[in-house]
Amino acid sequence: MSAVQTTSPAPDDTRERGPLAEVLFSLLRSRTFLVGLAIVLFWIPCALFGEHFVPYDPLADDIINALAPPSTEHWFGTDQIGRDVFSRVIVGSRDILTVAPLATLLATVTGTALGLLTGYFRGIVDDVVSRILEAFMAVPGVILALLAIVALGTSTATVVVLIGLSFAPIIARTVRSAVLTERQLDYVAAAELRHERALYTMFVEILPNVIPPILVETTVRLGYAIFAVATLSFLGFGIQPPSPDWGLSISSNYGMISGGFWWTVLFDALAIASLVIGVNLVADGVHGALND
Amino acid sequence: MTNSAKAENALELHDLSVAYRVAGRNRAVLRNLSLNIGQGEAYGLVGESGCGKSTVALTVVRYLPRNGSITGGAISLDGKDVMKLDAEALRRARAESVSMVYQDPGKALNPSIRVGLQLTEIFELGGITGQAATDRAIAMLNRVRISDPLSVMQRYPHQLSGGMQQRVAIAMALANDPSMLILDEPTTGLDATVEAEVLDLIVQLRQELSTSILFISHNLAVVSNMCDRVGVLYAGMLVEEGPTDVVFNDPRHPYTVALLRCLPSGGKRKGQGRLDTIPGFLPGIGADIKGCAFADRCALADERCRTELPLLYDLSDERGKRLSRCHYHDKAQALPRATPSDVAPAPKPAAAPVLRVAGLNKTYASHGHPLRAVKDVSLDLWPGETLGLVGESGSGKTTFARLLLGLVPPDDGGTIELEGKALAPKLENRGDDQVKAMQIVFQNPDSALNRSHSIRHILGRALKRLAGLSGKALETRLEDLVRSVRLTERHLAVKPRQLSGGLKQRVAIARAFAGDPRIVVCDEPTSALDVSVQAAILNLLVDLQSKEDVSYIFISHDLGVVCYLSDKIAVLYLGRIMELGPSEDVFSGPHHPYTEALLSAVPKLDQTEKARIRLDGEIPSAANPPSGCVFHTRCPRKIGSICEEQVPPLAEAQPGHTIRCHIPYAELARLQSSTPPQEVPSSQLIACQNGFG
Amino acid sequence: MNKNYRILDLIRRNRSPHENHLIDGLVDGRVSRRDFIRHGSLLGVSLPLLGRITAVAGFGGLPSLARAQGTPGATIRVACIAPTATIDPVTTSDFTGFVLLQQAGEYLCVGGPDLVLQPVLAESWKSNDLGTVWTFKLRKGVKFHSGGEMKADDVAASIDRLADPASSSNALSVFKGILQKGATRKVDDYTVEFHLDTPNGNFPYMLSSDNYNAIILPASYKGDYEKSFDGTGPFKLEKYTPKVGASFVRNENYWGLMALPERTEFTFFNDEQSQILALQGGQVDMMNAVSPLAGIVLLNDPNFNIISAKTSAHNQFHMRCDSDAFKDPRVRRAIALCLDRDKLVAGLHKGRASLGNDSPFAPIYPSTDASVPQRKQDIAQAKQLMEAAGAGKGFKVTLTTERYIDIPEYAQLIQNWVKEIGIDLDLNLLDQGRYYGDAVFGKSNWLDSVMGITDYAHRGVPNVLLAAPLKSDGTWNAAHFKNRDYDALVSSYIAALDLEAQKASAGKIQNLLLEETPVIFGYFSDLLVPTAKGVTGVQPTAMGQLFLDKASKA
Amino acid sequence: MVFLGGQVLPGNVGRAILGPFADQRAVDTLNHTLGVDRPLLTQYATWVWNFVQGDMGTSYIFRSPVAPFVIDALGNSIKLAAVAFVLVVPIGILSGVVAALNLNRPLDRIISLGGLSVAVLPEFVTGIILVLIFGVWLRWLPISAAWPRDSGFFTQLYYLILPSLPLFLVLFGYIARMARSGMIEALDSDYTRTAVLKGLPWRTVIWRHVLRNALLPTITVIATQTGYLIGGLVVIETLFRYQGIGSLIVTAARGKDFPMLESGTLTIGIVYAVATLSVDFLYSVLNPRIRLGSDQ
Repeated sequence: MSAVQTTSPAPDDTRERGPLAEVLFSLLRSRTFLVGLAIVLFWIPCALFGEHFVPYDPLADDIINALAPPSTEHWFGTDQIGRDVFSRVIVGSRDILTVAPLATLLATVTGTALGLLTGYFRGIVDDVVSRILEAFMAVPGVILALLAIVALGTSTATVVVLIGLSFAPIIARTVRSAVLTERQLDYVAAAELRHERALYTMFVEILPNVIPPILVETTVRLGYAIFAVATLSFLGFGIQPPSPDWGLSISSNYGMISGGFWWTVLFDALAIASLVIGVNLVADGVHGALND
Repeated sequence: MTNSAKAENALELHDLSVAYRVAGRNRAVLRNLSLNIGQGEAYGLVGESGCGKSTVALTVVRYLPRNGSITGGAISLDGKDVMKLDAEALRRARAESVSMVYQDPGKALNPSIRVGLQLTEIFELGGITGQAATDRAIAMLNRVRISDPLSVMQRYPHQLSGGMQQRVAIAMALANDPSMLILDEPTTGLDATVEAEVLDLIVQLRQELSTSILFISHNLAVVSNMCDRVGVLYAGMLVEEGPTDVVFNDPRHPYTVALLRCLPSGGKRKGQGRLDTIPGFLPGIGADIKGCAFADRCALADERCRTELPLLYDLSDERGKRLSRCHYHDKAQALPRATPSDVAPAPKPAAAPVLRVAGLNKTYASHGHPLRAVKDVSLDLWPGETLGLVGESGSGKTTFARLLLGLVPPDDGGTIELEGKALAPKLENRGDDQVKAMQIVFQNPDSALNRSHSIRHILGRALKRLAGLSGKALETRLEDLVRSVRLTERHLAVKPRQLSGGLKQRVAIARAFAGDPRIVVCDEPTSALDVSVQAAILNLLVDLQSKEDVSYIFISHDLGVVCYLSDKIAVLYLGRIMELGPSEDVFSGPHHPYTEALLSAVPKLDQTEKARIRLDGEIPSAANPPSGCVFHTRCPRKIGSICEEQVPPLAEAQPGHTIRCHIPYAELARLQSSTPPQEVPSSQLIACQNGFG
Repeated sequence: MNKNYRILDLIRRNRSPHENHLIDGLVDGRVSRRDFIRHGSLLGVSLPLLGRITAVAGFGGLPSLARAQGTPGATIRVACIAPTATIDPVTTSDFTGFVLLQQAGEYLCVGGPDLVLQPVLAESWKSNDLGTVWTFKLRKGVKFHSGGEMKADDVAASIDRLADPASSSNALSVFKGILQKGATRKVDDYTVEFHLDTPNGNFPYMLSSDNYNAIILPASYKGDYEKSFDGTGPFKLEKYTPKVGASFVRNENYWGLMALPERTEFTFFNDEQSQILALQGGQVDMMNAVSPLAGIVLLNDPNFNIISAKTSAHNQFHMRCDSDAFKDPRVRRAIALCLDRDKLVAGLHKGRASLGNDSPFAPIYPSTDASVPQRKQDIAQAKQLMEAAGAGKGFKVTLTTERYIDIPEYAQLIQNWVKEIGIDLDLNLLDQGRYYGDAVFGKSNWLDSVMGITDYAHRGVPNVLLAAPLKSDGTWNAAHFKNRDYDALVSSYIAALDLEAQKASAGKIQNLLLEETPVIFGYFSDLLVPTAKGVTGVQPTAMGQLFLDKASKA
Repeated sequence: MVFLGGQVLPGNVGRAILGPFADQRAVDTLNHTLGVDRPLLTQYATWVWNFVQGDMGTSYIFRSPVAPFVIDALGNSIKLAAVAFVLVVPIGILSGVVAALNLNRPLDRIISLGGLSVAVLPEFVTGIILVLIFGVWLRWLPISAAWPRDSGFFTQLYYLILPSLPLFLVLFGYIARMARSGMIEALDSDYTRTAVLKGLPWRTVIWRHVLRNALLPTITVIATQTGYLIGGLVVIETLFRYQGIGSLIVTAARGKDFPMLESGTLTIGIVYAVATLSVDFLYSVLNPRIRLGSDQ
């Protein structure tokens, strides 16, 4: 064979399998997806039940025993007020795994609705909404977030709304371009030729067909939501103490890093890394499965 | 297979097997394929989509997709074993002895490199550089009938038209004077007139060069015109091979026989009986085939066919060497019809047209310029009648259909009357009855059927909205509807993608008929389908028409299909009707010079006609149409400045037959019956009866 | 202890009654030696004299401010947090700002270590008997960097400017109700009188480094301080670049002892961590200060010294006395009883702090009544109090506070402690701007929140801390504490010139606040100034100013 | 938008300067002196008018012209971004190309998965891990970007390595992935097939036919990343205590320093626009389809 190869896959003879089963099948064959799923599935029970099986109360201080290095007693050491880092890392998944998915959900719902509207109606609706969304996206996200949070103050709800709304235009853009493609397809014309109402056409005819890109975008956004929540917490704008949240822990312990108290931040950093990578591997897998 | 001297054959495939790896399993695409192409010979490879034609081409140049692999056999190119070549030798072989041209020239040329460099780099490979290479490139472009090679060389591919691009691609392929030229559907996707030009070019080049050609096409007529010998491929196997005229006139494999019967060729019309069809489906790739691959679809097949793989029987006779992979090759032509030939009854005469269109215009804005997609179109459609719309791409056929349906609002001024009542220009302003009275069958069922919905949902919804049915009544009607398009209950539960193209189109047809429409617009409903499936769909449309007394507006670029189905033809050019009349009159002529050219461009299966009326130049842009007669820039029968200055009227040539031309009807009749313009030999009256590809 | 009464009598002869009372207190043992020095300096008794008095009274000599002479000519490089605003003596309010002000500028007097007021530009001061008129004698021959001699006009203008409501003075809150614009009067070129609205026994502190805005500028000062840093100090400005840093060179015409270092360099950093890194990396020789949490890194490192000074800096943990949750003082006391103050000092501050006893009276103040019992953690009693107040089941409440130094950790510790008595504390951590808001009632999280923690800097005297955050009309009364008895006690405390009288009021105030507990004072943190090993002679004030004129590098 | 943001920012300027414990009268006086007690619209109009004339205004907080601050901060940010960019563009593209040429082989998997992983990690996470490795454990690199005053070019560069690495990694992931998919698409294209079947040497095919088409989308990605880069800088500047435009804006927002906030944000906007425009320009130079339009 020459070094050149092409991708065009041979036609697949999978007529008999339903589309859903096919996607599942190809997901289960994707190693990236399975690894990602394993990571995510590790953290979900930690978030839900972590506090029942960790060795210490993640909030219990032991100030006299603060900043103890990792030992058999405290596997990951203790932090500035003597809390067990291991327990905090395990339970620390809870808030981020609440806030990020909620934000993503908000972004997905809003973005999908906006994308459907703009893509379906085109014309003025599209122009106006799209311009606004573009303006939104042009301002660097972190700065926008900072301004908003400085203005609105910090609360979990603010973070959810903020991330949700700042991701919504991105999802809207994806949905819109998918809808624009769908809009060209003849089944939409066929629906018009049945005098279907716009809402019916949008939600019953078009929406199911743009689910795959939405699904991909949502999983990708979930990764970024985790990214964003962690970053905001790190900047002190996200999740609030005493939550053992990872970004927050890093933020409050980062000052100690030059003193060699590495255990107060390393494990949290690794935890964020694993979760973000996990979600993105899942996203990658979903993307692969839905685009094959 | 004979084992002749190597030098004799430009290409030899011996027992070639190729498989694609899909979902972890190797699936056979080519099965023990053997064929030889002699020096200077043109060999045609035909077959339906999915039979492995293109894989043959890619295997010869060793450019299989990543998941493809040669699982057995040998390829010998000019006596060299291609499989044994190392990378450098393979590169040299590609540089020196084999070239390939494929579908979609727009993609085959590098978009970011000037045409000139893309050509000269080939000469540079052979050590010719600088001005010499440029000269060679100019010569090459001249050879492919490009009149202004220097300027073309300065351009980027996107600045050339599709026809020009394909010429450049051919020039590139021939630049190294290959001994083997592989043409893989080189004209598919091009307009009929452009296709004709490209095919002419290839024929001429064949005469000038000694290149052997492997010509791959799904179009039997094209192959019959281009090739000395033809091989019929089915499920990766060669089922029949022989001299082209012999195979097409005296096929010896039931598949070839059936394939030929499916074509609405020979000017066949719906009033003359149904087309034959091929039941069943092509085996999927990698399917486990025990006996004859065609056995499941063959009315002649018996137990032996199903269990014993037929050999390639050597049927050579005085007409040439031929082979057929059928146990009963002698009986092949006795293949019973899969579809009875009974004729549908003619429509009852009606008192008033169901649709009247008068002065319909549609202007789009294109970069600030008005683009008249449809200009001043008026016509009537009678109940039970089929109006065929023909014309090249960009002629406004589809826009016109969408205007009728209200999917696109027309410019102010024109009127559309349905059963005597004016239709609102916009769909949302039309009444429910009006909406359901006019429905459409789209070209591409994948686009027309919502892939997320089950067939039951798609049809049920149509019945609910268009027929106003619900509950039990809906269920009953649904069953009827499904039966009427020859689907079964079983198909209702599935989603469109689980159906084949033909079945999907049946669903689309069923949907169009859900509300008892008066008019169904058929927008190229069979162009995405293989011929065997196309026949079934055409039959279905005819049946439904006679049963439901519905009128069709039938859009197609395939004149054979239009001819088969239509009672009346409208020929469109740049959004204007050039000719309108009963289909027999339009096809038999005398006709508008444009119609004449269109008809002439159609490749004919029976090779009766060699010369063509060539249209010069490109279709002008609708945003900037030529003055006077819009066709004057390409018209081979242009009579003078009047054509450039005055818009010809749509004059009635015969009752019901109007032509938009300055040449009087009688004169047209005289011209077209005597000397065709340019080099076309005499006495080739192109008529519906004479046959279309 | 040998008490030489004869010499004491001699000394007494020229002293005011207040001064004599103080001396009597010392002799009788009512006043400790430290308190004596601190309070004596306040009353204008010169330090050598005080030294003499204590030596005579048998306490040994006064620790000298000027330590062993180091090598001259060093360049001392100091890491500071970047100032948050323009450096201007009138408006500056941030830590680095007043450290820089004091490099080139000088005060009439400074609060040295242990709150002893040392004369600087003033040679001495004294008040009338009521404590309403204070007379300051100025040092002669002091020259501004710009050339002119410092005279009473300059002092009067400088202080008047700060008392002028139209000048955006940051010191306005200090002088409010005490010193009006125009109440500073020149007597002669070297004497200035201050006419107070009300008697104030601690007034000199308001003109000392404790009121960091009160540096003496030429009378002609028109703003643009950053261009010249004109002043009288031992260093003069070499270069100031906003957001980057400042450098100073030795003032060769200094009126006093010539500074040892050739140059000083102040480099601005965005946060403590970078300062620590710079110190560790040898880019700077010292930091102007470090918080105990961040400084932990340096505490155990033999390459660094940490100069620590007791201060009255603290965090006030207030509970709104007019809120449903905290209107019952028993609930407030219960919460105060939850705090494990020993742990706060030992753990959170690694011992570099003093226990707080829920009143502004830090152990460092001479007037603090040390006999008032220290409040300790007592969960059982706290629970009883909660039961008694009908809140035995506990409740949920939000603690609003600022994200500043150790406050988040403090808040989290509190959160854990009050859990024991069933109080479920939600934390609402805000950045400082948001927490303080407009700093007026109704527009400030600080002043409006039900419960909050607020940082307070060191004060040389507790007056402001007693009034503004706790008096009924206090502008910073976040606890909304309104208690007439308390107001009266504070007024009498402030008016008292006599240490014993002050102490008596203090004791009452302390007890009242223990009973009422509108604000919990958990601890008073030390000022920590880290220096690289080998840097000597650095003298911080409890307020945070940094005297580098005696500094040297090994 | 920033103007609206400015309206809702809490606190007031005088208070921010004088601190919470200053007397209200002083705060009011200061606000009046600064002109911040005027309606925001007036302030905004004044500021816009001056900005158009090239004057960024005077910082409320520092009471000196804004321009030097913004220029300094921007300079610092650009230094940091430049270090990351200079490293990442060639390395990212090269990795993407190498990965595509080794499609589905281990090298490709390492580059794609590695690229994906580092691209999605928050900068502060990669930053901290890098700081721990290179700053705390190995002690090779300084963990703060604040270089000593009057440092030379190389010292500054040395201080910028660690801060630029997280940016590098994130961008690396994006660019390598884009380059890879662009390459795959180009390699799979018909025109590449044409080139190969012409018998051109492999090298010529890649250099002449594949690369240019493959890298066009990558260039767009690089452009869109400037927006990200500015956002990412805020975090990096916080993490490494670097005085860039991001921290300038955050500080200004906290201090309600309106002219500073406006100028900083607008500067970012301008940088973003300039980057986008120049990339559009580059793109059109490289892509004849845009440069020449279509004749048809």
